[in-house]
Amino acid sequence: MKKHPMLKYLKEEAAAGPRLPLILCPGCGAGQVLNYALRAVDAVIQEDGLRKEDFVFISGVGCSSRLASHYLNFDSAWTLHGRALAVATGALLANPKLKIIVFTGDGDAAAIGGNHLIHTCRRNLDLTILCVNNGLYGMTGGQVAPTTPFGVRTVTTPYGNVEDEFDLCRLAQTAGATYVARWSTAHPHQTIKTIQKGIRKNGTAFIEILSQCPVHLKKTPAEMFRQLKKSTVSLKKAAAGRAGSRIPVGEFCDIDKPDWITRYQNVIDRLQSDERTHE
Amino acid sequence: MNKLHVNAAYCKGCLICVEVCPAAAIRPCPMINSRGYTLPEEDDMSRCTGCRLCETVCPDFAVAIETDEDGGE
Amino acid sequence: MSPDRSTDLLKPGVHYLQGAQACAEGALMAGCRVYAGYPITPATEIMEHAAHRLPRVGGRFIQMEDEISSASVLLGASWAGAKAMTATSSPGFSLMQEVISFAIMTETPLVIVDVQRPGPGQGYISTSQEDVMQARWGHHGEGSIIALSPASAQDMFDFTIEAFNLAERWRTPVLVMAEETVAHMRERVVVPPADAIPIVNRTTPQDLGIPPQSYLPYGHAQVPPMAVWGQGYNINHVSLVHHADGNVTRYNPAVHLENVGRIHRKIEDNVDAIARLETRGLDGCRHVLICYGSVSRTGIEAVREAREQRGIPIGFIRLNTLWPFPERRLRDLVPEVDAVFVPEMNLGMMIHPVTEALRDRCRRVVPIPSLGSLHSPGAILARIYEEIP
Amino acid sequence: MIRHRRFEIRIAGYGGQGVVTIGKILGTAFSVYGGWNSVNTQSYGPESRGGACRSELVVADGDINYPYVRKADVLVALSQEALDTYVADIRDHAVLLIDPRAVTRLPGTGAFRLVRVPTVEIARQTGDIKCQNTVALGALYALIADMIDEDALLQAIEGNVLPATLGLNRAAFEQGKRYVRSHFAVEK
Repeated sequence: MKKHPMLKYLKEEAAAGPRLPLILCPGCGAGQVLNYALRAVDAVIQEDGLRKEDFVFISGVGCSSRLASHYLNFDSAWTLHGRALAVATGALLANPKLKIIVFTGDGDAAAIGGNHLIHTCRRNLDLTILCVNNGLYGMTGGQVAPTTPFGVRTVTTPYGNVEDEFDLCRLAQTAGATYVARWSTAHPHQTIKTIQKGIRKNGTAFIEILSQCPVHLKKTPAEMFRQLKKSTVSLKKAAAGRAGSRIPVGEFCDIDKPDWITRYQNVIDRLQSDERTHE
Repeated sequence: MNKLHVNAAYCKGCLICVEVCPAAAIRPCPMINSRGYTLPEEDDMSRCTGCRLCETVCPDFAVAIETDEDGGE
Repeated sequence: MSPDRSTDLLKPGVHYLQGAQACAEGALMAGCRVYAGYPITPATEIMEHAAHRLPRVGGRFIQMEDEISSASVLLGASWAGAKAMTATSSPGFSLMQEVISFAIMTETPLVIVDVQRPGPGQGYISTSQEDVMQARWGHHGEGSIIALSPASAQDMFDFTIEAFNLAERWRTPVLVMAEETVAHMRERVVVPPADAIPIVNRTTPQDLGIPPQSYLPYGHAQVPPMAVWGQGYNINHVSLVHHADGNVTRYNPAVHLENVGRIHRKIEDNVDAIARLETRGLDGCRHVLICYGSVSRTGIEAVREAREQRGIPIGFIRLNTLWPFPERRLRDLVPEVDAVFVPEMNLGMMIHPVTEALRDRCRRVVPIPSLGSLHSPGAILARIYEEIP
Repeated sequence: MIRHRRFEIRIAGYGGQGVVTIGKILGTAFSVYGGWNSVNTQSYGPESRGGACRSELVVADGDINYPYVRKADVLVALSQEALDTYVADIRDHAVLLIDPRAVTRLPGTGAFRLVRVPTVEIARQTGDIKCQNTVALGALYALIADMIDEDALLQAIEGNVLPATLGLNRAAFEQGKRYVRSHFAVEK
């Protein structure tokens, strides 16, 4: 039987037994994001002459963070709730050659890890952040998240959400990320291309992927997939005032500026040249 | 003719593959399997263009399209 | 002379350093090349010195947005192959407990220095030993910890090196439970030639000839060899209860017991190899004073004066290592005595394991508490004289 | 002066007078170049910013256990507040080194040897009032010269001041030392 092409990057079997299928619920968008991310990595490996061992996947806690729990046949870590970006910062400082991809969710990145998200973007650390936004806390049972729209009922907003949601892309852009884009699981090709671009970007790439939680939103995966497509609109159309209630998708920014490691290396080089002058 | 492979151990029957197929080459299987899932199955594979969108969107790495090129390998 | 202007590691010889500087220099000497921290009095001097020195030895320093992220940085840095450290003070140490727990479970070598200040709450910014129980019991879940207790600027240098060595040897987080007293005092620090300083590096699967396909990230030995990211071992660090291969799919209590039991035992079974203590005048003593950290400086003075002034047969023990607690060793050292005095800069914390260890060896255990300041020798002496008229 | 087993120096003033630097220099001189042990500590609290400031040095020819000053053998007071705060904690016959411009009220009783040095004035004449602390250091050195070589102090100064200010600090040290040597009998 022919196997799915991306299974070459996953640990199907290991000493203690099978690891697949993914723990995620049927039709969960996080699995699709893993599929897209692996395709992007596959393309970068083939096109840029990188090795598989140059890549590291790091996640926090939540549905999307399970992607780096133990399935990947890559160096990886499934870390603390909200702290994936701080852990990734450490790995980058220790070995800037690593291509680090962070799987995070809206709760992980915007609530408990919100401060780390802001500062990671501000520092322009060379990380690729894939934020799977399903608008709620899935793993703990569908509670309200910072990305849940106003008025939506969840188990912890039984009378409707009284708060407004975060626009994570605008947040990342304002905080200083050099590459910011939003797509949805219903935009497979755009998402894959965008992740490739993010990996190649020398600086913080924040990529938000709107995703579906068929379980807590009580719709079939196919319905949700269709709905995601309908509820999004290109940034260009949105800019022309034609978005309505639709969510803009596309590239929010793609700028060039030195990343943290480059600037710090400049300091190291300056100190060494000062020292040589003194000798 | 292209062939649809479904890994029954991994597939959770979300049917997003059926949803995205631009050629309507695959369909939900009328039977529910032993794990309670409705898996995709071939409908009219003569319509399959080998675009592999079903593979690309699969959240569970469960479906694969075999084309003549694969057979030739 | 000033380490601030050297471009390399601290040169062998005599230096005059603040404990905080000695700590940062010890870290560099041990091979620390990533430092992450967040400012907090009275630990900030360690961070400032690290900021100054890391780029000069080819390392990287980062000031993070809080203590949680500072400690989290160490995890990623360690997995990517660096030795990494942070320093904080008590309120920040509280914030780091989740990371410590995580590091224990993922068996990640890293070093956290806690320059203790008194609490609770903001308390004050003076000296303290109020976190010694938090060091052992502050993290959620099981798993032992290694915690050292320096008493001088020289110790701040030596113990920080030792902390890195222990972290690498036992693949575990190690705590240096410093105090404001030792972090801020300036003293002579003698630096031996680099080749006379033992440096331990973690055992890798390559060291043991284990190829990637048969590597078990949590297997092979009581202290598993640790692969470094980027070398093809596809190592996945995971803190959910896991099998030796890192698989987390099939939880069962037996696997849990095996997993966490080993992590606990690798420290506790090796307490004699890990823990150190210093003794004076235990032969024929009728009483003993047990202390640690800067209190041991005052304690030895009080013991000397009690012996000289009144001929009281009192011995002295300093716990250089707080955890794992050397219970068996303590029982071997202490004969049948009358009183055991335990001066501490808290209301009585290490007195508990001391009492448990010596419950049938002595008639009474006497706490000598102090909050926010180092006991004067006179204060300890007065308590001894009160108890032994 | 007798070679004490333990000798305690306390320097007090307000923030910005370089009190902490004198402590560092003295400690370095004693421990690195002088063959003694020493522990240098400083007052530590939010109030030390701009407010009261204190630096202490315990010197001994053996181990120093308790690191803080209990009864000072020398108190250098560069402000009235410093004198008022610490004069009670000096040993009998201790040396009290003060700047008479800053310290005008002295305790009526007590067995101490008073050494008045106009540190600010000497510093101004030397070139910069910022080197008041090294003037005081030179004066202090003249009083404890039997414990330590001048060279040890000069080396310690070199390691603890900015290279650009080294000449000025050396001159200030010299002026402070000379002042005490030429006025010592008068002050006594």
